Amino acid sequence: MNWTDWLPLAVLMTSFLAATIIFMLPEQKHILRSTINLGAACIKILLIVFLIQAVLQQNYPEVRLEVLPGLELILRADSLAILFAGLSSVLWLFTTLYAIGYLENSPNRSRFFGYFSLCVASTMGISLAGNLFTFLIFYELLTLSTYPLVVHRGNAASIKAGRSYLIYTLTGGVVLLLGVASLYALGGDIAFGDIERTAELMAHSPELMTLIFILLIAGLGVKAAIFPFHGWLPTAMVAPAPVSALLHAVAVVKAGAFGIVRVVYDVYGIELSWQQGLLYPIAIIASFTILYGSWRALQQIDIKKRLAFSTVSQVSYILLGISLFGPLGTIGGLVHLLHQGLMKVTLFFCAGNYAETLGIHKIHELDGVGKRMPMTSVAFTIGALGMIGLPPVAGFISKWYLGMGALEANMGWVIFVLIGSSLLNAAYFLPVLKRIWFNPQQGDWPHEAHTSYRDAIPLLLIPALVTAAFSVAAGLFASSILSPLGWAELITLREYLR
Amino acid sequence: MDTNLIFTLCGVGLCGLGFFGFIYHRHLLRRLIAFNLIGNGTFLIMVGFAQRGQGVTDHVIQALVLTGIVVAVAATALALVLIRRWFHLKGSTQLPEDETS
Amino acid sequence: MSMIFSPIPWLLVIPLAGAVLTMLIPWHWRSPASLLGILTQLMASLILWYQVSHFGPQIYAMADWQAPLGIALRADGLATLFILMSSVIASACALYAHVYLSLAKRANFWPLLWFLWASLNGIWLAADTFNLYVGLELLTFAAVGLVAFSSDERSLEASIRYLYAALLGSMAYLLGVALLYGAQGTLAMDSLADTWHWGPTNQVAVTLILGGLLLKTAVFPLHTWLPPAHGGALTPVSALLSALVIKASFYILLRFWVEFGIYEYLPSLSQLLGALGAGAIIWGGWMALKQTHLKMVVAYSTVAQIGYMSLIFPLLVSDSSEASLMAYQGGMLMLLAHAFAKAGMFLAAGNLIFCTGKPDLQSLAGMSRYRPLNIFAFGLAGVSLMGLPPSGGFNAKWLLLQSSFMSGQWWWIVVLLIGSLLSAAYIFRVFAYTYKETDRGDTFNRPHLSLELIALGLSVISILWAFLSVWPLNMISLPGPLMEALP
Amino acid sequence: MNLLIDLTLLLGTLAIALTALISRSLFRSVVFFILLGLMLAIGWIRLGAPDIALAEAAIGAGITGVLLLDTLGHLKKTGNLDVEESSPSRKRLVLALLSSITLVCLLLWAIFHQPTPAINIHLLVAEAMPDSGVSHPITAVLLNFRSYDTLLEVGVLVLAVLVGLALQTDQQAQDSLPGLPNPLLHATLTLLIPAMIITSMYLLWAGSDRPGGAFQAGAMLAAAFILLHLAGIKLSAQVSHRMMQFGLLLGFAVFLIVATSSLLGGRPLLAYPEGGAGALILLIELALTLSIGLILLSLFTIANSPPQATRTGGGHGH
Repeated sequence: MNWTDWLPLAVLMTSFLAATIIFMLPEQKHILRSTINLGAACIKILLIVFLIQAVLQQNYPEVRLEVLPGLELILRADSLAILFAGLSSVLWLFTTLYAIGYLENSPNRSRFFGYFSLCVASTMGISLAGNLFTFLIFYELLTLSTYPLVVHRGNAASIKAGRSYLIYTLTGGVVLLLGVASLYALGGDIAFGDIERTAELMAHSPELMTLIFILLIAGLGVKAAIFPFHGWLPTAMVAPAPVSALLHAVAVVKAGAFGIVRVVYDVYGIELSWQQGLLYPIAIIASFTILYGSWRALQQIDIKKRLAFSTVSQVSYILLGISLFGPLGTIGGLVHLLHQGLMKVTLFFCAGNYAETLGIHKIHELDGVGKRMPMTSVAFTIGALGMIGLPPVAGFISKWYLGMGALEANMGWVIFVLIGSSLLNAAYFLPVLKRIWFNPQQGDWPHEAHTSYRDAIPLLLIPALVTAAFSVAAGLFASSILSPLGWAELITLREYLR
Repeated sequence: MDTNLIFTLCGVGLCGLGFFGFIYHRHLLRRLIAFNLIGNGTFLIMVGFAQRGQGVTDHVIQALVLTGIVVAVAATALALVLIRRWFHLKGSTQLPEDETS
Repeated sequence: MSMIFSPIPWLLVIPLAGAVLTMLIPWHWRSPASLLGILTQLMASLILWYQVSHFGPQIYAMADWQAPLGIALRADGLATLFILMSSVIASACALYAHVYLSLAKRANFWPLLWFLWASLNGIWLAADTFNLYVGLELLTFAAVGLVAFSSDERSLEASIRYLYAALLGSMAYLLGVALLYGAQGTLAMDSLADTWHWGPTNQVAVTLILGGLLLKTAVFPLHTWLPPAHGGALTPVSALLSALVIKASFYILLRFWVEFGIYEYLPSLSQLLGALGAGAIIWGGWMALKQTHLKMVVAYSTVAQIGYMSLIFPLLVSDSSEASLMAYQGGMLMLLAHAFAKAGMFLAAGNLIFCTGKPDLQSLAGMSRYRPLNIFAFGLAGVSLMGLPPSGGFNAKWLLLQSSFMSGQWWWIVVLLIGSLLSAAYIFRVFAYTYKETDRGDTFNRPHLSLELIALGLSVISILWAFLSVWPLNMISLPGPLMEALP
Repeated sequence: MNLLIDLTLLLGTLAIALTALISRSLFRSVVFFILLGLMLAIGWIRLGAPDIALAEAAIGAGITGVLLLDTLGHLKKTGNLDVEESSPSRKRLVLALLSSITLVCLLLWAIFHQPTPAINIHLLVAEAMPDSGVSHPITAVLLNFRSYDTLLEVGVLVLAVLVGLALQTDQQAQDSLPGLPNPLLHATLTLLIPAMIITSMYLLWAGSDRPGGAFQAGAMLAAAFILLHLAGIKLSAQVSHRMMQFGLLLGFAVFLIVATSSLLGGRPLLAYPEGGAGALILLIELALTLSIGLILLSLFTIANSPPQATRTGGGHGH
């Protein structure tokens, strides 16, 4: 075994061990806890860099463990895995920083950071999973470890939200389990990428394989918040801002979307899925969810709720990209997985900053906040413009490729969906930006925190600025191989040349 | 009709009666007596049925019945200890109805 | 191999001697003596494990008389796994009790525990139907004694209910054995299997044995005695009862079922047992959801989990031998994972109740903040019981699912999946209470750290089975009478 | 003639059992239950099982009867005897009838389809008898061939006492029945007790070659002890608590030591050394007799003594 083969396990263990240690630490050891947290995050990024190197050399490290006779737990770093793992690990670092600032002086931090790290461990497991069984394990672990974060505040609203979250995700998990178990029963342990095996099975029993496909997508669709399974996402917004930012903008919904990517590309294979007509329904559902999410976002007056519905809409862009047969669509979908993550995290960070610094939760309270908190507002503006799809922010690239992909796949109507959605995006973001920058302040701020800083405190501000900068950089340096676009092209190349 | 069969049937009768009583009664002492009836019936069946099959006196099964009788008396004594405590605490000779059944 | 080095007799002698000694010696010596006994017991189990996995299954002729005249003991892979399982869990519960109980209580606890342990080991190793009867009675008496131990009104009522149900169950079993003996002239399992005569007598005998054992295992709808007994006993006792005691009658049932080939002759009976299991899963889960007391939730969860294990019976019946093997492995893994998870969960629940001083769910508010370790232990055990990955419970559920697919009995899949949602519902319901924030601050009791760690340890093991399940599965698949009788 | 006796016994037994079951008076139920034991003892003789007949008379009818009667006395004293029982519901009656009829039908079906057993264990017993160390087959089975069962069975007895003791906090609890201050009884007892003890020893001794053995002897001894107890001569007052406990456990301990010593001698558990079987069995039986006598006595006295309402030293929690 090559030493790099241990890297996937090491990536997983960094956050898992961090979680274990943090659980054991007494509540008051704040500095030690933060050190461990940030240290683990940095080590993880370092390990990912090694993995990127390995993957670039077409070397895919993997570890296997037989958990049941004939069934293995596989951790494998391929290019798609790196895409998601890289995103999560970078965002973990900044979200941890943000969370340290956000939760200063609040109780239960040991529990919070413990489960937070456990979430990241599960996300890493999801990205590095080498077969559906492994994926399922970490997918469910993610549900388990996010529940305590959703109910973190312990008030009636959050416990209610936790319940609704569980009802959705556990039911989705059961459906996914049914799909995975059926596929295993039909064809044994199929590693990701072994699409020849699936093709054989499809030739043998097409109805069953189609049914399994529907089960898998439906099960994953719950976390990806596709209509009509999106109900949990807005209610889960009662959680603290870092949770909303990392988990609900990135980890959880992306886990669902990423799972669908895996199913389509590495289990069924894009060509097979296309031939069997499995992709078209996804395109329709995704399109509907895009429009529906945007429409609902327009009606929200709560900032986080509006962002949540925006997430519902944006995650379906990824699915839309996947369902467009052809390299360009694939690139569009994959690259949006990253871009949306960066931009949405920025937006949630900013929403958290407004809430923490000035007690702003509702959109009409934002009047004139641009002058009071210019830095945060700049970051927010970048995120919002990116969402609308304005160049040079990253969101533009996603939409461009999606549009091209639609043409390539002969699904011209998708262009109208994209345009309609962009208009809606503009309709729910531009008025907000107008309030921030151009409206005068209306009376006192709802709940002003007294700090020595004019803007949010640095621990809250810096992560927001950095992710905003990343969002712009991803657009500006899109031609680099290490940019999201470059990496998505690499994946697509390897996928379509297979 | 040989002796073994007759006493086997006697055992069946005792088991039937005991089982009836065990379900029918709620008084704990009555149920205990019913349990002992089942026990005695079982012992009769053990010996009678075995000896009917073997055709001779079967010492092994007789030894087992001896063991069974001793276990049964231990069970009765244990039950009585518990029942008496129950009388003492609750002044009742039966258990409350199951809330769920 | 000289007989003196066989650990089999020691697995019985040590606990029996422990029982005698702990009754005779002065109170303050009882705990140290018992702890020493626990150590030797663990060692004997390990030696047995080593011997069985290296030299294959062992037969031990008691008093040097071969079966069917004498009584044989058998240590195959399954028995060895159960020996190890009960050794670890009983040791953990014993250590817990050592800290948890006052000196006076402890003095009487030890001999009862040793008798319980002896009877469990006796049952795992038994290969004689009448010997199993005596073992079951010994087990019943010890368990009833332990339930009555807290000697308040509720536990007394529970112990009487338990005793009556168990006595009726044993008597039905004995009656069945009497018929078997009359029909075949032997009591030894092996010679019964060899000369099995599938006539009316044996059918009635099997029905009686089945009924008795189902009652003792508390399979729905014969479960009503279980929740008060398991929910009302002292905490370490509850853990022992739910984790080990009900498994004994289930184990005997399984041995009969497979070794005598009952599944082949009565396939509709298998489906009936499966239906009872399904009823248990649904009803137990539903009742657990409605309970207001923490330990009653856990006790009803046992009812539901017994249902999962019962699914092994219909699933064993299949045209595909692979499906049967998976059912067997899945059922046993379920049993193993449940034993650890339930012991951990009961101990954690006991700790929580000690913290709040009240047995109800409402008072758990704030626990997750102030006693996170216990909540964590409770949660890990819960993960395994819900059958969510990664846990032993999940792997077991996976095997059962695969077995259902393979044998085409899709209806059990529905049961399994609904069951997991129900169990998730009642376990997360408990969690929701613990996450509520209160303004009363940390006014809770603090259990001894060792109590928290023991609960956590057992729960962690139930999770670890997720990654180590190949080991017990290989163990139970070692050649032995049961394996050879599998289809 | 024999058939007539058997049939009479069958009908008599069932009639008595039915009366014991449905009699309105609990006292009558218990008396009929004891009577049933005596009937059965005759039945056992008819079945060629004098050992069981002895045990049934002494233990099944005797000890169980005394225990039940004593509980009745306790109930009467605490005014619980005449507590009106809520009469069982119709639903229960139907359920009970259906279940028991099903059981009887099943059993009858099983019994009338009895196959010929493939294994004749009595042949094996006969073959092994010379090596057993005793000449009475039942003793050989109980204490040699299947001695492991017997070991566990003694364990069950000890356990029953243990549970009783654990539930009883006050060691010097007051008895519910005062001693019977009857001079005539005392006089009778002075004759009866030695006779019973001698009978007990005879039963024990006889066990090696004819019906009798530790259990019957122990039951006889227990009967003597209980009579003494009822006469007001408390054994527990005569010997210390520790001695009593030692006596209770003696049989089990000796059995276990003999069993284990064979391990140390390189033989399987419970295997007697060559030629030593007879002596060791007698040793075990002697210890067992004493212990069984004391155990049965204790079961009687434990059930007899009312528990204390308040207990000391509970475990924490719950």
